[in-house]
Amino acid sequence: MDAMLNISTLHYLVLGAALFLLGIIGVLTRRNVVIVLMSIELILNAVNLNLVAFSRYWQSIHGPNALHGQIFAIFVITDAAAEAAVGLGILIAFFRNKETVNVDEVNLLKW
Amino acid sequence: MHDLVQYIQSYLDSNQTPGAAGNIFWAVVYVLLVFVGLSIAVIAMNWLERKILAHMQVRLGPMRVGPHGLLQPIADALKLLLKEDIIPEEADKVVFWIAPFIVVLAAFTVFVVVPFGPTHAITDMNIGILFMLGVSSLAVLGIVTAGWASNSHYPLIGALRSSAQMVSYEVAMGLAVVSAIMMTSLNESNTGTLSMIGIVQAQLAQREWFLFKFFPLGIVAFGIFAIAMVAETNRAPFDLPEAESELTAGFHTEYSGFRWSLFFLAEYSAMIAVSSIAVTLWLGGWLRPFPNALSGPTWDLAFSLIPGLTFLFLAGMCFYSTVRMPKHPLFRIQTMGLAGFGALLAAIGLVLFIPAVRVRVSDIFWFSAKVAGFMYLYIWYRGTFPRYRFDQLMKVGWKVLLPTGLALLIVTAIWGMRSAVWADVVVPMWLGFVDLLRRIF
Amino acid sequence: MTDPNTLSPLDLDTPDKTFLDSNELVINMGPQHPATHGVLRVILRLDGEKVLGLECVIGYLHRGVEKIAENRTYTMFNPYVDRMDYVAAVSNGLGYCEAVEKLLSVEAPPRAQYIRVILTELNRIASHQLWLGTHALDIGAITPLFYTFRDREEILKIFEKYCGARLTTHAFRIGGLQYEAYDGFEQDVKNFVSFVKPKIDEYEELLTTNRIWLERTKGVGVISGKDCVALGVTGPVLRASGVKWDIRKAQPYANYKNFEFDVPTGQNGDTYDRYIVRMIEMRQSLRIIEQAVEGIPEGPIMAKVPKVMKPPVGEIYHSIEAPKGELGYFIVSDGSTQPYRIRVRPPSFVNLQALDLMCRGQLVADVIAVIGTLDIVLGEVDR
Amino acid sequence: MNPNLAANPPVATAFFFYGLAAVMVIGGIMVITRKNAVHSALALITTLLAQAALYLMLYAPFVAGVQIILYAGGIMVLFLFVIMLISIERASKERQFNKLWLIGIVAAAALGGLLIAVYTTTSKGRTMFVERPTSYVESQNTQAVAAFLFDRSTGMYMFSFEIASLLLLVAIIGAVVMAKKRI
Repeated sequence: MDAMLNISTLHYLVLGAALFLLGIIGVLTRRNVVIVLMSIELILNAVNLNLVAFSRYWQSIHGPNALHGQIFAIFVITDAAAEAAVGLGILIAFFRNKETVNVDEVNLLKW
Repeated sequence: MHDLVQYIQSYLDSNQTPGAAGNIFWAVVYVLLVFVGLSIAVIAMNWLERKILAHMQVRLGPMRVGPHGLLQPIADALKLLLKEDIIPEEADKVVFWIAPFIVVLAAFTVFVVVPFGPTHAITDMNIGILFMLGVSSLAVLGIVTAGWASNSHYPLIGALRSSAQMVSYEVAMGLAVVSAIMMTSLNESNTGTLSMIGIVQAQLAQREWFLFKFFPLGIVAFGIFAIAMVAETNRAPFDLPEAESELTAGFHTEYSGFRWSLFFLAEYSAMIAVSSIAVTLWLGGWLRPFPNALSGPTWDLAFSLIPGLTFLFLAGMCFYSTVRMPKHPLFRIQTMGLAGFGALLAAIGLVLFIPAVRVRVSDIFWFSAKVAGFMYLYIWYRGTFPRYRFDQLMKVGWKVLLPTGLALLIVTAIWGMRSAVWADVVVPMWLGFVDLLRRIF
Repeated sequence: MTDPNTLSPLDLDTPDKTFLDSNELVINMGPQHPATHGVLRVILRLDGEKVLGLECVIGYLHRGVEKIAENRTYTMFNPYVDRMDYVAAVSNGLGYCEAVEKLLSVEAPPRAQYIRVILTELNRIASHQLWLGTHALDIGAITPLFYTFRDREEILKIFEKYCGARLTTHAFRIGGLQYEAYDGFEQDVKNFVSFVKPKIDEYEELLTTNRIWLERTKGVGVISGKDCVALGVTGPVLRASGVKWDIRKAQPYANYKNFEFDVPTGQNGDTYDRYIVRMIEMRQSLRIIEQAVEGIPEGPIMAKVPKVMKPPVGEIYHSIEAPKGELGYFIVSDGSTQPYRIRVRPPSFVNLQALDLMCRGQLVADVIAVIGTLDIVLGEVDR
Repeated sequence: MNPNLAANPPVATAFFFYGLAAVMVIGGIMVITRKNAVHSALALITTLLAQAALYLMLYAPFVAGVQIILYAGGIMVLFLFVIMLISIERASKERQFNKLWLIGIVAAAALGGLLIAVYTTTSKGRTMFVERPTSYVESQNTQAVAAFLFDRSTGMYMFSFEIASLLLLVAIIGAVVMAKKRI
């Protein structure tokens, strides 16, 4: 019980893993591209959660200014923004040409 | 029991915000105070807007409910609460339900970090201004979902307009804010701060409101923010999302009754929130005018009397109007009500003269007075300007405010670091250039 | 994709694509819309916010005025014309009375003519004031509305004092006037002129140099003089496009040839020019009123008109310059007491045709501005 | 500003952690199961906000702020915007999962099993992360992050930061090029 109530880094890692798996399932099973993109965001967030949790762990060892994990999280968020912008751009271009948002209908290299 | 009293009393001497002191009791009290105060402010703002706008437009405004329509906002609120709650058949019920709450939550949550005084804030966050900008930008989610959930053309166009508008102007707003934040870092240790309280304290330490800092850079930044904040709150002349003559009522066309009143509440508290940001960043927050130039106990005393005098002045206005009320028996209740309201204001004014109260409240008074100035500006804009067209609005945001903001940011950075820039960039470059010339010739 | 300009707005046979790609969003503006000035319904075909084309659906206010005329005597029909352009009822009455007078070959006595001119020009100012207020309101400036209505009230007071009605005045009779001008009429009008002159400056102060107003009106709803003529557009809209055509000058009626006034014209034919033209027209109307009040002669106010009017068989077309453009009456008489047919040429109806042309390629917000600038009154469009 | 800020012990950490974790997981499940993309987006926003709260609990207020302003306020608005631009009436009536759903779930389950195995075996007998008690300086978090990104002497991520800005620029141009109808 004590281990349950004493929130440690491991707790955050497990939560991150759960979100990561949800994201994986979403990416692999959904047809709607928008939801696939959102699942990717979910995966990135799971990673971010881990990074920030590691950052706190690292802080506990190397002092309060060892914030490398947080810096990485910020970079991942930057990445996510770029990914979302480009992904949605592709999605719009795709939708304009194919009039569908389903991934399994994107089975041509050109049309 | 004694411990509890101790716990409650200990805060009063701690000279901290409840959040910083970790005092849950006072935190809850402050939250309630802010909530109640905000609701009263919105009600007062509603009445004032109608009256001021009316007088700008050669009419009287509400006059019937209560003396000079003082009870009109309350009557309106009651009417809205009692109205039939209509949800369109084709609407997405759940999202339709949630949307106004998102907007209200976003508008109210930002007040967690608004510093009404050095200790009069619910908490002081290290990321204060970032938190305010971030949470207030969540309102756009509510607006978009409201427009989408209504499942109708006009609300959808209104929602798309509004989201595009708010996202665009957030950028310019952020740039202006960053240039003000950079000014906080001009101290010995070169460390700036995002904390709302820290920003005001930096202005106190630098003996200057950021409005006048690096003249004219501070004023330009303030100007960008002042324009962007009007657009951000969807008010005239940037009220396209709810442009009545074009889109009937924009994103809240399908909303009525209670839920509509939530949007109304959110709009006004968002106005107060962005005005608070402007006051904190450029107008010295809770600082009274001339905290350094006119310092000393005499001036302190003089300035601390102003809140009470203001209320007494308002009370005097009320009594003057009471005397001028028609003497007809039909107006007896109204006359009495007005006199009562005047007495209330006078009582508040007198309470504000008590030294213990005076010291604690003057911060809040100056902050509120500055915010009230912005509120008047909002009303004034509404009475004066026609509405921008959408493409013109985007043009102003992206082609005027954004480049100006970027240039301002760079200029502020260079000017703020001018000695370092001079020593590390200009002088070495010049020396290198001279060296190069010497080598060539 | 076919050229959007060749498609009718109602042509929905194009594949039902979303508005991301082929951009066909059909929006129904009105009949209950705050900015369509009554019950106009506009079907907009939009590309995002850009207007590809639009179609006006009218008739929501149709009362069959022209048909009613066929069952009324000439005198009885007179009040009905007030109900067409109800914001400029006096002009409508003037046009009708003059047309019937022409048919009867009588002429109103000079004193009646002068009072008619004063009232008509007052009505022109009132109509322009109402237009200005609502037009500014459409564009988002709410304050001018109250200023213009405050001042329009003074005109309505004069009307009320003169004939008892404020809006649908029924001020004129065939052959002259029913009522002599009341005591102090001239003084009232003079007072009004001196009262309203600074007020017009006040409106201009709020709008003419306002940056946003300029951005919203300049280059919006441009129409060339050629297109105006081709579509039959008249009035301030035509003049703002550079065509100097004012029936008061071109085919003088009443006794307008006795008065000195300018016909303002614009160059660009955009909303701003129309605004400026109307503002100048208000001042010119004041000029006419001043001259008319000064020169108002003594004499009878009613010509000799038979009690039972039986105009000779024939037809007549008579048009006047109403505030909104050329208001014409085409009356066919079969010699009986009732007209065989009356056809009204209403300026609003004809001007409304230009809406599609003026709005193509503009944005939705401009449609509102253009509807406002055309200054239509649905009572007159639908009749 | 206040040095005492870090001295406050966190209150009811377990309660908030489990509450927020539950919100996040439920939100995550909603994201991948809802038919309507707008509902998914709203669920994702809830997840992201709960995650921002977790960042606050992890003494990372700046990351939390960035999470709110960028993720919830920026990226998700973009998502909602796109969802509204493309018609979804049809999409919500169609089959929601692709033909590989079984394989996908199996793969995810395998990965999950792997993770569980890792977490249980390594923590068997000893704690995986030995945390030393320390005072976390929350009040200087932003300044510390800035020191990593911008400071001349300690800014070891300055170059990466510039690269990231370049990445964003490329993304902006790419998105505009792809989303524009006629270039």
